[in-house]
Amino acid sequence: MIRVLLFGRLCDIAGWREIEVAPPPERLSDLRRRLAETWPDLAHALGGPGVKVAIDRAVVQGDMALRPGAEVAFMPPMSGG
Amino acid sequence: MIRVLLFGRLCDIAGWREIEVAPPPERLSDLRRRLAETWPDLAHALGGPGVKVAIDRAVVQGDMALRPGAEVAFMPPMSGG
Amino acid sequence: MINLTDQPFDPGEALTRFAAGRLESGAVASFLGLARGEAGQATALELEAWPELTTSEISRLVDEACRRFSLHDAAVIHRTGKIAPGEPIVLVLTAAGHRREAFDACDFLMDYLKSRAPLWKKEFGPSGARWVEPTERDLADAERWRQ
Amino acid sequence: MINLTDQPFDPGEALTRFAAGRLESGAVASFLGLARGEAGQATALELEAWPELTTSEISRLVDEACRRFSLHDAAVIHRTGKIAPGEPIVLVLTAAGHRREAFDACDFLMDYLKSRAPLWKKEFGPSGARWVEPTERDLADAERWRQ
Repeated sequence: MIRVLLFGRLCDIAGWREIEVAPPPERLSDLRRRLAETWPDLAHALGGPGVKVAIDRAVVQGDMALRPGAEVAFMPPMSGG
Repeated sequence: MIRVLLFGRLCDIAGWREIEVAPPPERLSDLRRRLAETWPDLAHALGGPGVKVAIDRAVVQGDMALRPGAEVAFMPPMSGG
Repeated sequence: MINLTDQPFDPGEALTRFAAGRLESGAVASFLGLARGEAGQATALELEAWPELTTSEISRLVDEACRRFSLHDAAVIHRTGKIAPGEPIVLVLTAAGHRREAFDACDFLMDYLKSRAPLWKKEFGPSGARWVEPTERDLADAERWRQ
Repeated sequence: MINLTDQPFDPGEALTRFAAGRLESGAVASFLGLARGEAGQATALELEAWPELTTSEISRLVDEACRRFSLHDAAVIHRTGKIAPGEPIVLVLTAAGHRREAFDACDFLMDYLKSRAPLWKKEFGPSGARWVEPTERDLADAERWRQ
């Protein structure tokens, strides 16, 4: 099982903030494909400019492997202050 | 009569903050000479770097004429804040 | 001190407390961000955080600012949740020996909070809601500090 | 609002009052200058003003800052007389639509107050008193704003 978290506009697009995906996809690209089957708009937005990915709370780049139980967060451009 | 005001370290050097000089000197250079007769240390300090002169609350440069009743202020380098 | 709060806060109380008893910090700079009404076009803001991460990320930024600008201290208070026009969103406080370091650190922290802290801002108005993203200027401002 | 006072003031109270009810100013920057103890080498400061002129000169500077940085508002509180280490000497507050203008105006006002406002600062210590004059850095900082 993989835990997926969305923030900002990504929640609005998906209609959820957090889900569990099982059986666990092996890589980030597998997870993206799996999400695209049910939420094509979300999958499109996840590929948009400035969307960062954090695995287990560390920002990563590229097609990382996912350990079972991993937490994957998709973060659109940040705008505090 | 001319009113003379001193600020900051100039007061400490002269030992006063305000005096009246009569009969009124005609020019700033006359006033400086008059002050030098009694307070040579002050006259020296008045010529030091960064000392500004205001006549009737407007900063002036050069050897200005003084109207009778004028207020002449000598201001060492400013340091607020 | 980092404080992420969903309650309104009094910026002045925080400034007075931050400045009290500092015998060697000649300089305290602060920046207070307020929610703008945009002449009625913004009726509220909503700030979303990732609580487990937002505080620690801001804390990391504050530590970096302290090192980089030789600060004596720094603090950030950041609102989350719904915020009405005129209410404080963020307060950054920096204390240093001299003003240049205090100013620069405050500026640096704001630029980073605007574009790199895990916070997402939604603006509500008469014609609906929109997510705010960093402007070109925000991104350019943050780039200034790249070493 | 310019306030020259020989009484201690609460900087936070001034900030909260300054920021209250601003529906269109997204940015409030402030700078608070505190008297430094210099590890026991400074036991007090004394700030001398020329009351008839100091307020009007600071007021002129504030007007210039408002024009130059498109400020919505600005305020300066400046202590005079004897000031103990840790006590506030000066508070500059600026309000603008966006942070760059608020920061720059605050910075500008401090640079000018340090070197061009009719105020004279004497520092008292265990080995006597000395008049403080603007440092090379203060003078260079003020030069940055020459247009």
